[in-house]
Amino acid sequence: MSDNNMADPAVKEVVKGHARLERNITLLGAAALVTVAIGGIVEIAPLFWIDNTIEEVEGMRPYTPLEQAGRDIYVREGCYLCHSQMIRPFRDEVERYGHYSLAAESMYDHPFQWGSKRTGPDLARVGGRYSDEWHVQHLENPQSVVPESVMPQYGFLAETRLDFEHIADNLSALSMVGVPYSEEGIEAAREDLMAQADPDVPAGDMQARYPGAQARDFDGDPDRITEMDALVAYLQVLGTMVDVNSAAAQEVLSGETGR
Amino acid sequence: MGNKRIDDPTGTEFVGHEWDGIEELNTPLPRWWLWTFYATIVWAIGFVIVYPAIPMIDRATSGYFGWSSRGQLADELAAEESRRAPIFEAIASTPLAELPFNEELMTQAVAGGAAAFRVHCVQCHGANAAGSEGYPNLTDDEWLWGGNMEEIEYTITHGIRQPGGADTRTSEMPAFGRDGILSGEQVDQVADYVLSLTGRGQGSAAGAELFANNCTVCHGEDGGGLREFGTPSLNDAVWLYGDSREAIRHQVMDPRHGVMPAWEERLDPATIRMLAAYVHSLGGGEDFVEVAADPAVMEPDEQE
Amino acid sequence: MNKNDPVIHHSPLGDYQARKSVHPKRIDGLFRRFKWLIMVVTLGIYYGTPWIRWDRGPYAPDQAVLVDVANRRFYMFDIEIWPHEFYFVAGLLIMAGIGLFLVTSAVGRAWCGYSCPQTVWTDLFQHVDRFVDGDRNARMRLEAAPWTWGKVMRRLAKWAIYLVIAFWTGGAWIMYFSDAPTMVRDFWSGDAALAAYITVAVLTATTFVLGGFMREQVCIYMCPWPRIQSALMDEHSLLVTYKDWRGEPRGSIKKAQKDPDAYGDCVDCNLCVAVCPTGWDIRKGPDISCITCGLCIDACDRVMKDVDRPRGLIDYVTLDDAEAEAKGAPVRPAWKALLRGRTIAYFVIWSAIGAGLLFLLGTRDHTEITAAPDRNPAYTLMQDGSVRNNYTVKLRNMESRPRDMRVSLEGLEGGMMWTDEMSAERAAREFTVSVPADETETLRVYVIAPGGTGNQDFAFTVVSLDEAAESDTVDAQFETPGG
Amino acid sequence: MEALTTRAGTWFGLLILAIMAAALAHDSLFAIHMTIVAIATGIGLWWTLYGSSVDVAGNWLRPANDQSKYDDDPVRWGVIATLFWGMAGFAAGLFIALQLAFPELNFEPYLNFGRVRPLHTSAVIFAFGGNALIATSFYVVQRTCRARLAFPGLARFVFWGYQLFIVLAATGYLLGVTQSREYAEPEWYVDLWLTIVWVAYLAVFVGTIVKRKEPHIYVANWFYLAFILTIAMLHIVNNLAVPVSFLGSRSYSLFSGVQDALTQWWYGHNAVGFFLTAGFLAMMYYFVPKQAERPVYSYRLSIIHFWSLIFLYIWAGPHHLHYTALPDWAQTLGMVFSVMLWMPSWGGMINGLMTLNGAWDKIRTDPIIRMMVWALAFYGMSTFEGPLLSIKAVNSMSHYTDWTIGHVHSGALGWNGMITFAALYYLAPRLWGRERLYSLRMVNWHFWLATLGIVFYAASMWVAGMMQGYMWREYGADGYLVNSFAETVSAMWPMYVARAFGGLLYLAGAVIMVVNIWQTIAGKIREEAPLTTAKYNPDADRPAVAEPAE
Repeated sequence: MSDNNMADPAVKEVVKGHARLERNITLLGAAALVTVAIGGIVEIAPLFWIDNTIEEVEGMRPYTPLEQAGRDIYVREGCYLCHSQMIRPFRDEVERYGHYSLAAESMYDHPFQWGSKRTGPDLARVGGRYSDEWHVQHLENPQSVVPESVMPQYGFLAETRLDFEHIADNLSALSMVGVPYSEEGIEAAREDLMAQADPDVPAGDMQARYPGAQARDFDGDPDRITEMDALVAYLQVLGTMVDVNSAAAQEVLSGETGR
Repeated sequence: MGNKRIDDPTGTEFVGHEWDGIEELNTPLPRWWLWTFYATIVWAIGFVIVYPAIPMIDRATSGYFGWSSRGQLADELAAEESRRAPIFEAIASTPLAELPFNEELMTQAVAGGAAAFRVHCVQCHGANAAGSEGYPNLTDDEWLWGGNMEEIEYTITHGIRQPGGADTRTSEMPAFGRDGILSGEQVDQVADYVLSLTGRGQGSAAGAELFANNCTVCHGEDGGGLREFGTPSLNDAVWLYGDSREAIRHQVMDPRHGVMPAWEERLDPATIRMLAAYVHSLGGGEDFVEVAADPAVMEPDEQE
Repeated sequence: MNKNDPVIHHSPLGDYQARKSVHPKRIDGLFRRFKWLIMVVTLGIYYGTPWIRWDRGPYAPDQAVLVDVANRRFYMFDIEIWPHEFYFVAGLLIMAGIGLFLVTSAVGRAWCGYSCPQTVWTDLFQHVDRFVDGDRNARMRLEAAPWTWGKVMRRLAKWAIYLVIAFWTGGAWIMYFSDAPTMVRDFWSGDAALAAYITVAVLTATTFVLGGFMREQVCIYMCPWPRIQSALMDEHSLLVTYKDWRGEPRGSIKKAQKDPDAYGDCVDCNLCVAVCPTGWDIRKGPDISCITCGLCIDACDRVMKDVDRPRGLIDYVTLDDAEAEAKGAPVRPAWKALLRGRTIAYFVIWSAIGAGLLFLLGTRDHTEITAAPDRNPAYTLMQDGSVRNNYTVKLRNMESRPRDMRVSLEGLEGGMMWTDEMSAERAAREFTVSVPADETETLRVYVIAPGGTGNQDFAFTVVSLDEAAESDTVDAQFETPGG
Repeated sequence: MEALTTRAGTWFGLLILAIMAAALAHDSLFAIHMTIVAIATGIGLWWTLYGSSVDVAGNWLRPANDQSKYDDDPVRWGVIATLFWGMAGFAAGLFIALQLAFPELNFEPYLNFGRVRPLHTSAVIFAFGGNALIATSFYVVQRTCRARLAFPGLARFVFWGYQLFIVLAATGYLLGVTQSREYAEPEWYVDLWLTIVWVAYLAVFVGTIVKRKEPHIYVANWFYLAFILTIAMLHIVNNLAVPVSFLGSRSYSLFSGVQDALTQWWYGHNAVGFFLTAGFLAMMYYFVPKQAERPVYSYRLSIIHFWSLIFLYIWAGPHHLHYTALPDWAQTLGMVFSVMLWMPSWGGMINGLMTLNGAWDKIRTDPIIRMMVWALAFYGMSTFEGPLLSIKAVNSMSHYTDWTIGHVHSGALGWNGMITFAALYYLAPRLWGRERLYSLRMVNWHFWLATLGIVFYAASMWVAGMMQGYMWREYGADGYLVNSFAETVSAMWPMYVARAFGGLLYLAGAVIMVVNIWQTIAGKIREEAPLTTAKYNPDADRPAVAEPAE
């Protein structure tokens, strides 16, 4: 071991300052690790304790099983690579996409989908903006409705049955990371999913568990529940949970300092 | 420092280590480099003081000016709003019939109306007023209560079947089937007759008679609908509750009645007016036929 | 490891290397004159261009070169670029990149030596030094001298001149972004935009510091171009070379007179070092410090003339030629180095892109149409069963005068259209609209087709109703309930 | 014999486990992945039993004349892997660039843009860059410590384990296994595997330093060490997640929303800072002085810029989230630290470039030096552009646009690509005991094609970003937005075509490199007009104390 001749007083006398680090891998490694850890701790940790990080708003609820299944498809297909879900507080963005996004609106997003690039438009408030038919047609052949579009085609979603056999497992994993799904909600996940995607299935408690959830056949194919159903259901709920336009919310948000 | 060797080409002394033939020179730091580094640090300290930056216990430091990105946007939008205030005023004070002839005001009204529509109306009428079952499509040319700007403004202001609304538009179709006015068979006959009005199938004579006795009062003899009762035309392609036989039958049996809130309490007159202008501009708006023909109306435009 | 291994002493940290001042000596000669010429031309262009007027008619600014940020237009004489035509800028950037390859492959770091702003302004500031403090020796004496009142006054005077030049430089920049005469008036009356004052302040500061004090350090440490250019050169590129095979061993005239055979042509007068604006000794060989401005060539040629030896002991030579010459080959004129495959290939690529851009500029239409269908609702079913689609149609008039344009439907049997500006009763297959000068007119266009029409493609066509009769077509899709 | 039985038994056990996991999988994607693992363990088993009796690659993996002074087998494999994954990554990049210009090139579902883009980014960063880093770190640490690798078996595990990680990640993307964290897309079980591999990597690297016969640790090793340690920290924290099932492919991240976003970009930015900067600076600190045959410019600068770089870089993450729902204070910190990072970054550039003092003529004569110089120049430009883009006013326009893409690629193509190519050219003849590269002229060609490619790429993306930034916020005289989003998309088309062309040139240069190194390994020498390069003295390339080959 070449590190430990520091015991020799003759060496110790002359090896000072940075040279000590250069001669001792343990010291060098520890110093480097401490140095790189500081920034992350100072920046990330306060986000968990400072209250105004996440605004207090009404209306946020966990995604329904169908919406969550659609979200999983959104993640799987890498939609976040071209579409952001984060409207910045700029006049042009607010006028183009709607009210700027709040931190609260992604509080149940595991993982977040804010995105980093807009090859396509922002989707944070796309919910309710277009009809289900439009979404289906657009996903199947984007260029047929938006000729300039460079989006890939996603027709296979309409032909793929949604695999929701184990959807309760997904909800239970989400509840482990802090999404407030109730135990009944997890147990009834399959039924809730079917109730939302199929207008002929009685809604049961689904709408009580998920206030404002819309139940209908999203993909225009009432015979089966497809991945298209799930994805469109997810798109249609984006940005619709919080009433961001209430005047009080506006004033509070813009008057907040030290956030 | 016994082993001070000098690198020939640069004239700088070596540090003295050697690894696999690599040595290091003991060149001092370039001054400009160090000073620029210091300058960025000084700047950073200043910036951290001026802007929110340091996380504390229950909030971060606010910065010297209390700046926030959301506050900045609010200021910007407020400035835009005050820029538009005179336009709002002008819209509110311009007689509705003259509005379409003032191109600039009209443009602003439509744009402002579109913004207000997105906030207050899309929940029922859908984005861009496309409507859905039970919620009228505002882009087509069927108007239950009239489609010129004045009628639209009235509808928005007072609503439809607004409970307790004095001036609200009201009409109610009897529940012919549920209340036993017509038997199930008769309801079928009426439905078949209504279908025949749009060329789908043949209605029976009995159906025609039932229709004449029960329906023409409100829907007109040809089923074309009457504006004063807000009744839909039954002989066209547009159906609020669906055009299938089953849907029509259901409506005769046990009609559904949509409710639209009166907005006079919640929106200022200029906004209502802008909404009317926007809805009117969606493609199905009707002209003030009689008013537009009046040359007197043209005057204000010419005077400008 | 044993304790006999060398243990190294370290100098304390935090030491920095102060800049060694460079006091270039005045010199005259071919390359110095060329430098003067380039300086006059480039500074003239920079300061003068915004003041050139250019008549574009009543609807457009009359400044020849103008970057109109607020309206997002870029004017350059007869050319006007819109934001959606920004790809011209990409073309120019690529041309600049390849142009750099071209120049470097032919004449090495000529950009650094003559036309780089850092070089031009440094040169200008060095002339100020000379004007205030005298030539090299006087300046070196002054620098070493203690801080007397006289020295303080001299320094203040010099820095004041720096500051004036720097301010002028910053001031000229903002003239490119707004009508120059108006800007000057607004600037002094305090009415100009805050951004203008900040820009001037920043540019004044950077010019003052970079040109007055940092000088060659920018080239040696900070700027990436010297490395890029060095890497772009090869053994056929011209660079300033001290012909050591001819000059070495160097010796003073006196020594050479005593023993003529023992010494080369270099008389070791150090004039080449004294005139160098970056303080490099070219006799040590090529270095990143050498910006190839050729002043040492001027200096050496003069000395050679004085001592009656042939010129060109320091000269522009390619590495290959240097090798050949060292082996005894005759001197090859420098211009011959320009004609070689790589240089010509770059020139061809560069001109091809340039020609392509010019062609695009020359043939581009000043009339454009785009049409975006309403996505929701995709169609509207009308009472009579006919179907209406709505489009947002934009007509772009890129001429500086208002023009009438006729929009018509191509295809879509039985289709009619109208706009917000006219009532549905007047629906037809075409309409005419006047588009203001230099603007995009946005129209809501309603297209209606009889019941039974299926989904189909059609097109909007626009024709300008003037002698040019420019036209443009955009494809659109008609959506119906039946699909 | 007993050892062989144990090893074969271990492989067999793993094979059975993988087959069971595939059979019991919670979802089909997990089953496919476990099948791949099963195939990998099957190959391992086969190799254990029969590997000694077959000669798979002949001279390729170990030259006949290798005298094994250092343990270079994993380095040789790493060079080949770097070339292979580089080609895959560049080709994928060209493919997705073309998809943006010609959307017909999307083939649903497996070859849609959304699935191939992570393949491209991971292939170039982790497969190409990662293999280059592992290979060069093994090479450099042995030589600058004058000691053979510690734990040679573990070093081999690191190499093959890393390849398995790459295969699982890459197939996962195409199949749709992703956790959507940019540059950390692999799912939980792949992350766990990488953690194991990475700890082994740290053990081999630190173990070799402990064995060193030099009193001081060379600066390149500081950077390698910081890179390995920090990536471990970032990787573990950013990938904290709860799997839906221990036999399933999906997991949900531990954090959500704003905390998740900052954790991800704390990771994402420092993947740039420590993978693509610190690690590659380590390469620079060895290969530049070796190739230039000059001492490192300034020891003091290396100390200051090392510590300031690693301290400041970590803070810069929030500049990816300017003006988002991330609190303003964090954005401010992200911005000021990014700006302070400017000089520490340039410290590396200065130390690299100034090392050429006294050897500047080599730029013209040695194409490998030329590549290194370009790499450093691009490093300098990117690390100037970076702080610039982190300034909120600039970022408000550049964010979400292709300017960012252009910025990333001027760093990736210019800095990471060029310095890696230079290192590969340096290594190939030395590792296979060849007199010199097959062709230095071809290095020149590679250099020019890559350079032109970068010019096209950077120029077009910069302009594309400007256009997007301006067009999105263009207001008409009436006070309303002028452009619909679709119009801004159609305006991008010429830029996307020019970018794809630039990518094609860059790929073409890389093809030339593959041919060149291939021929070098094969032991061929091209007849050509000579160019100079640094000489190799195999006798000096040995540990301080002779060790037997292990």
